[in-house]
Amino acid sequence: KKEADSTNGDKAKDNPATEDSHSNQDDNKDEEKPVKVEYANGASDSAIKIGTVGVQSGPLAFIGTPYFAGMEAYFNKVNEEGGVNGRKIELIKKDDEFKPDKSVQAIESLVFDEEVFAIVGHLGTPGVMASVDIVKEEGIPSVYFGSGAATLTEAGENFFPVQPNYVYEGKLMAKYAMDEFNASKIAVIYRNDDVGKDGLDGIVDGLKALGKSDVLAASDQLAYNAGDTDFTVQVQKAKSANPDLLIIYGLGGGTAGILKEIEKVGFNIPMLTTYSNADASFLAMASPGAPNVITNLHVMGWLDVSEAKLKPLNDAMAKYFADVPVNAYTMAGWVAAETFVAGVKQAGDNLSWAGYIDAMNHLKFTEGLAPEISYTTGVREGVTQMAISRVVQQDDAFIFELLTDFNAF
Amino acid sequence: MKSILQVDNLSMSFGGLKAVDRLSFSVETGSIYGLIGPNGAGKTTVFNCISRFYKPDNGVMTFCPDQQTYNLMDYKVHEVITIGLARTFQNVELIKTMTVLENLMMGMHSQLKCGILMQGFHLPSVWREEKMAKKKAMDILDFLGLKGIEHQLAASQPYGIQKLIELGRTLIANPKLIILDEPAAGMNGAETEALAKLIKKIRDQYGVTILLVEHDMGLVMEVCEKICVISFGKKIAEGTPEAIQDDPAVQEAYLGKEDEVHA
Amino acid sequence: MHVFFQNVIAGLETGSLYALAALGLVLIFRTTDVINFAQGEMAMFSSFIGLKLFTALGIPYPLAFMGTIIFAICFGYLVERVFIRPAHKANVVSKMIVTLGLVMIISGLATALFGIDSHYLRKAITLDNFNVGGVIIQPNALFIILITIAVMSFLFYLIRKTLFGIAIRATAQNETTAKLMGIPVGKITASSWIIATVLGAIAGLLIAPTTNVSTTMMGEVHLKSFIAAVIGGFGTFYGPVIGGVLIGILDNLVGFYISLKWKTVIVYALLIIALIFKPTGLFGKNHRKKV
Amino acid sequence: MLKLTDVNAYYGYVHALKGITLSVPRGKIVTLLGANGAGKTSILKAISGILEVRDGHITFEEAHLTSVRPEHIVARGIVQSPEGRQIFPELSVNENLMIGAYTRTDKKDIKTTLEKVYGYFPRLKEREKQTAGTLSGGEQQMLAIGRALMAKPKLLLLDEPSLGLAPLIVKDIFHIIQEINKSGTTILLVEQNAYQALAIADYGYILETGKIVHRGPANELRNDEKVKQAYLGSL
Amino acid sequence: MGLLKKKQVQYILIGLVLALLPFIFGFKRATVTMLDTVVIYAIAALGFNILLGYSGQISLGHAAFMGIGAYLSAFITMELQLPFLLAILLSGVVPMLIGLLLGLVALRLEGHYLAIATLGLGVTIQHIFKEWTGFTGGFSGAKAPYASIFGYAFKSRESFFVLAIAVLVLLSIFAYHFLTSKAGRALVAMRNSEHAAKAMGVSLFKYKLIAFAVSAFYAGVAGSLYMHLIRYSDPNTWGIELSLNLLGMVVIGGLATIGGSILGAAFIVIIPELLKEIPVLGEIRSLSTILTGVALILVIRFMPYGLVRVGKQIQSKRQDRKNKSSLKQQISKP
Ligand SMILES: Nc1ncnc2c1ncn2[C@@H]1O[C@H](COP(=O)(O)OP(=O)(O)OP(=O)(O)O)[C@@H](O)[C@H]1O
Ligand SMILES: Nc1ncnc2c1ncn2[C@@H]1O[C@H](COP(=O)(O)OP(=O)(O)OP(=O)(O)O)[C@@H](O)[C@H]1O
Ligand SMILES: [Mg+2]
Ligand SMILES: [Mg+2]
Repeated sequence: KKEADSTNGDKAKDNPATEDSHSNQDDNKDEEKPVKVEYANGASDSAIKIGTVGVQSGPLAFIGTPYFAGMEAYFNKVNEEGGVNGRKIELIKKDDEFKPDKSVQAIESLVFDEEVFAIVGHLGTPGVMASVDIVKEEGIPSVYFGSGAATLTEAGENFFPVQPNYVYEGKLMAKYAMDEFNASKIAVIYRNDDVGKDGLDGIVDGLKALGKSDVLAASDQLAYNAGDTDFTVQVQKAKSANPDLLIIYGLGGGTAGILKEIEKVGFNIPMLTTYSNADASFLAMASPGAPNVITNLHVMGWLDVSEAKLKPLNDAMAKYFADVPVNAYTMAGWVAAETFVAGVKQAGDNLSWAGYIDAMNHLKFTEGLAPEISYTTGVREGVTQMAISRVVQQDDAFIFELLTDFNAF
Repeated sequence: MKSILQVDNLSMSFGGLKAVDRLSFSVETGSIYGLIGPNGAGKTTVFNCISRFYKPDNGVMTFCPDQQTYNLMDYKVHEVITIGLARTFQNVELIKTMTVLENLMMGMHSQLKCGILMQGFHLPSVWREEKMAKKKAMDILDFLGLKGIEHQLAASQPYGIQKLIELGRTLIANPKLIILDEPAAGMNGAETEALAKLIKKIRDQYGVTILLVEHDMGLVMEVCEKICVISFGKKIAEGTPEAIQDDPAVQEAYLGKEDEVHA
Repeated sequence: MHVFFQNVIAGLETGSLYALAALGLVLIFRTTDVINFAQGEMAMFSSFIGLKLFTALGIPYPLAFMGTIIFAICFGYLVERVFIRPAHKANVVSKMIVTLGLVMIISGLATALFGIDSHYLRKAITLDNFNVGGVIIQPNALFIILITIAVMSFLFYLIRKTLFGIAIRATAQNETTAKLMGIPVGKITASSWIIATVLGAIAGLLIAPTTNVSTTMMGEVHLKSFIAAVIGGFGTFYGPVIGGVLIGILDNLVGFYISLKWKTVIVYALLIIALIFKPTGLFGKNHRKKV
Repeated sequence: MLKLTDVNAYYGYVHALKGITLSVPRGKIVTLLGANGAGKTSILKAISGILEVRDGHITFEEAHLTSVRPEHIVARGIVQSPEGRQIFPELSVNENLMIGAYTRTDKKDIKTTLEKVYGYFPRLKEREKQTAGTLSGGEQQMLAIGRALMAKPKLLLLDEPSLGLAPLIVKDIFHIIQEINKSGTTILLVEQNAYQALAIADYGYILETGKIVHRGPANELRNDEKVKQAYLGSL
Repeated sequence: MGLLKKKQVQYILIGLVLALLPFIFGFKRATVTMLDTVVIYAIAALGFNILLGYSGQISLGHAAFMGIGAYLSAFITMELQLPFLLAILLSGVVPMLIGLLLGLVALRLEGHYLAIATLGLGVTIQHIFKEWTGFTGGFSGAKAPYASIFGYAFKSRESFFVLAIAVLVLLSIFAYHFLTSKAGRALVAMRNSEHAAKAMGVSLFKYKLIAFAVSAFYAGVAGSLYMHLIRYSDPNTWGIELSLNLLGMVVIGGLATIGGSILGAAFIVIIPELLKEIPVLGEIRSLSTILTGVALILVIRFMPYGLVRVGKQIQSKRQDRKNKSSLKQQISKP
């Protein structure tokens, strides 16, 4: 299967991109020269131009900013070390304000005007969903989505989701609830949006698959709305359900608010929350308001956040983006970059789209923050292994302590 | 003569204040009828009841143009004009951002029959109607001696002219009865004289009945055939200008006793 | 039963926060007829200042609180001078657009200066909670409710009983005539922007322990404060307070007894229906222009 | 006391005041007469600083008024009762009057003036708490005059004070004007009720389309046949 | 020559020229997509201007109507497999009916009460978009095919631009006629003085409903076009931000003008993008947001009557100066 390295003109015909006239205009000329590497858009001997799209302004900038910074930090580091096979990575960033129409424009601009080699780390479900068709039609590789939308696993061969989707995480939560917490009754407080609803669906599915549907009653699935400031009702209801595990499927601010309310009413049971909250800045924000109950909190994790593993990230961030926090979003951006680069390394000089996709189909990347990222033809699950960490107090600070191994459902 | 407007036992109060108190009067068809009284006597309130801006506490108001009889209470404010009753306001209410011509055309509103979609698609019937309305408005402007300012903004006209425009806006609506609230306010002596002539001319030429409230006794005495004087919402006198002028109650409440009204 | 009371007490606290935010809004509305869309952003900015004073400079909380208020005074003055006054000839809707522009400027500035992280800020009162028959009451919540009542009474007095207050109302009704009467319209407007900004800062600092300090901290609160102001009626100062408390409590009761998912819809629907019956708010008087 | 020299003012394209020169001597009543749209109101607006004076200048007690802000002009002692009443409709009668005294500080003194105004217009006293917007037209006119009196100005500008008032009150109004004048207030009076205005005024100006066409002592104007015919009417 | 004086002819000509621009200049695809959205927002803004600029009624929940149009269009073309033309028509009509309801609310509420109540209503409808997954797909969003008429699919951005411009021209002509006849006068009268309007026979009931209905129709049509351009809709698109943007468009462009709505839409959509494109600015965090805000404020400050009236504004300034200088001459002569 190593022929992939020596793609010739014929092989490039298989490249979905060939349909697109401008990407391979000089087909014939290349055929005359014998073993010349066929580059796709954006790739050359010295550089690879790629693009990314995400929210950089408006109320959701708090996601996109560290995310882009994480990605850029990795590329900066790689470039500083000489690039990948001598090729520097050029990242073109586009702000879509988390709006589907702007995201479509951004993708069009990257694909048709900038003619990038790949889209890396497209952030935000609405934008990703709106532009999926364009990306699919063009056949350009798209690596990593800052989106937990489950449908992306079936989007097509040129898509490489990495981050576990929320449904999958929910399923794993259900499994852990049984295996680790021996739960006989669960209550779930979830954020009433794409994130939380997918997560809840996953939990319900997972419990069903395990034959444990009865541990989570419908009345114990408690929604909160993004932006809510008062969690009395959810916590009161959760408390009166008398569960032995509380799953909080929410993002930072809301989760912190819920923890404060739990602290207030002294509701002392184990809690499990999503990987979105598995970062130090979440703890810094949430722990002062709930110093007692926060040690009951467990988080899912798909990344190895041990100090040793995080060191390159922390160093690079300190070097390039000292004022941007290192949180789950930064790590996500970093992993997006890692994954893309791993694919480039695997592809070697065969930087046609088909070549890259083929290389990704043989990827088994284990050196990064995520325990293992791999794809095979037709399989686009992304990361499927997650572990649980628990919050513990160390001197005055709170940190995560890994509790289990990385497991799949 | 038959009366075009019959007001019976009209009462209206605001909180504890009786602004109109069991007032009855009737206006004969084709006449010019004056309603006068001290400030705060309730004149404008009566007008507001007749034109349905206020809902009176009590009373019957019958409007009988031509052969029909309408109970005014059955009509909403915007419907009153369709049965032939138009009014002006004490504090001129012109449409400030419209030109003089457009303001007049507003008076034609209820006579233009084309529907919304017809207007949007600008069917021939629409532009015929618009043309007709424009012509009519120009005729009225001509009649009022206002030709030449039709494309200026109504708001930039001096107060007196604004009053005339408002008058024109009622005329264009083919009314049977016009009610005028202080038409001469803000006009000087010469202008008031001209207005008096105009009011009579309107009555004669357009065949409308006119009911007016006015504090300028010169005008009232000149044009009104019959006058009703109210004070604190109650009628204190009714009669011809001469009779009213000599009525001691009226003098005490309204005109002032000692000398003539004007120098 | 104590669950009911717990919900009501919490609703009262959250509602008071909405009310506090609403009062600044109402003041500006009463002076200039403008809906200040930037009220929330301004409160957010002031809160960041409070946070920085308290955490970065290590100033004791009460002093940091005072410092924030002093900042808010300057801030309000600056905003009025630089953005609002130059537009004083524009119509009301245009002025509203100016405040929309302000939203962008302030939130952009806050992002540039303070970053996009959320930060914890302590409560004003950190005494232990008390437990009244199973209902947990936070001293801080009582403090918030008290402050709300105090601010409301202050504004009521200011607007109803002082010449300054009459001048504010006169300016709102007719600026040109107000000038003709010798009212320094510019100063009056500036003062009310200053007071409103201070109110925003107080609201922000008190909300911060609940929402954390971040560029988005006021989003939902701001929206609810609009609704609170309208439900209670712009005409009075107790109206918006009752409006805010009503929203806070209804939100919890509907969430608890009817549906968490649909509570927003239900509460808003209830409020809109209430408005249809009381078009100028529950406590508003209907001033119709006399013809 | 007040001097206008060659004042020009515009509304957009409309040249409303064309080189107006006039003076109001201290302690006198001066009246401005003229047809609709002649520019009387515009002169008052220019004096009060709400209509921009493009050319020429206005001085008050020897000091320049041009480009002084309206509220400072009031502080210098010039107050007007504007055309169309312009009361604050949502304030009560009492509050409207208090606004009139905005530039004054002496509480006791204000109270005396208030009593005086209520004395002139007992109807206002009766309606002290009523929302001004619901007053009748004439009542609003009384309020507008009363509000201006509350400022206790040095120079009082009255724009058609008798508008919409009943004959009985009109008579009162002219008495009140005279009385105020006697107590030391200079008055610039715009009126349509020309006979009565000239009867109490010391001096008169007659305007036509933005220009002053006649001027002179009031009693002379009163007897000038041309003036009579053109502006005063015979009613 | 007389023909050229007619507004409808002018609109059609301008529309033709605009529609050809992408073909003539060969804009980049992303740019044409942006222009497509400009036209779409212009349609919505035009409707909103009829409501706010002409009739003086405010709505801060108008994005919801666009949303209804979008979802409906998706539903009709995807689920029911009915043709695009029917979808776009129904996407106008259904919001129009809901607009009538809003008109009823507006009959009771005034000014800021109406503004905030509609804001609340917008939030409510948006919340329904989130929860009613059967119709909207909830957060997964709804999808729709390319617009197609009689078998021709508007796949390329340029062809869609022609389609959108055609709709805009059509609706502009309708708006122009509608606003310059009886109905338009009635709306303006209602805005200026409800009392006078009523006394002249204008039924506030009828005309408030009409104003809301027409503007909701325009919004719905715009929503439908959006759906077939982006081919994806999620509930967050139809929130307060868009409603406020519509408000910004008509005020910036010029209240109570047809051209203003279009200029305003262009301003609000394009300015932030341009600012982001300036390389230095794009790098400094949130500077483009700040500058967009500044731009908004500057327009209000220096063009208080909107972009569309700048010409007139300059003209009258010039006139002012002329007055002044001629006066000086006059004065200096004698
Ligand atoms: N909405 C209202 N609320 C309270 N009082 C009112 C209201 N409308 C009118 N009034 C009072 O009712 C009385 C009658 O008012 P109205 O306007 O009818 O008087 P008018 O006879 O027209 O007086 P004028 O000649 O001064 O215009 C006045 O004293 C006025 O203050
Ligand atoms: N706001 C305005 N915009 C444009 N033109 C105006 C405006 N106000 C007044 N004018 C014009 O300026 C001229 C003078 O008006 P002004 O109001 O001073 O007259 P006036 O003598 O007070 O008349 P009246 O007796 O009607 O009160 C008039 O021709 C009028 O049309
Ligand atoms: Mg009256
Ligand atoms: Mg005048």
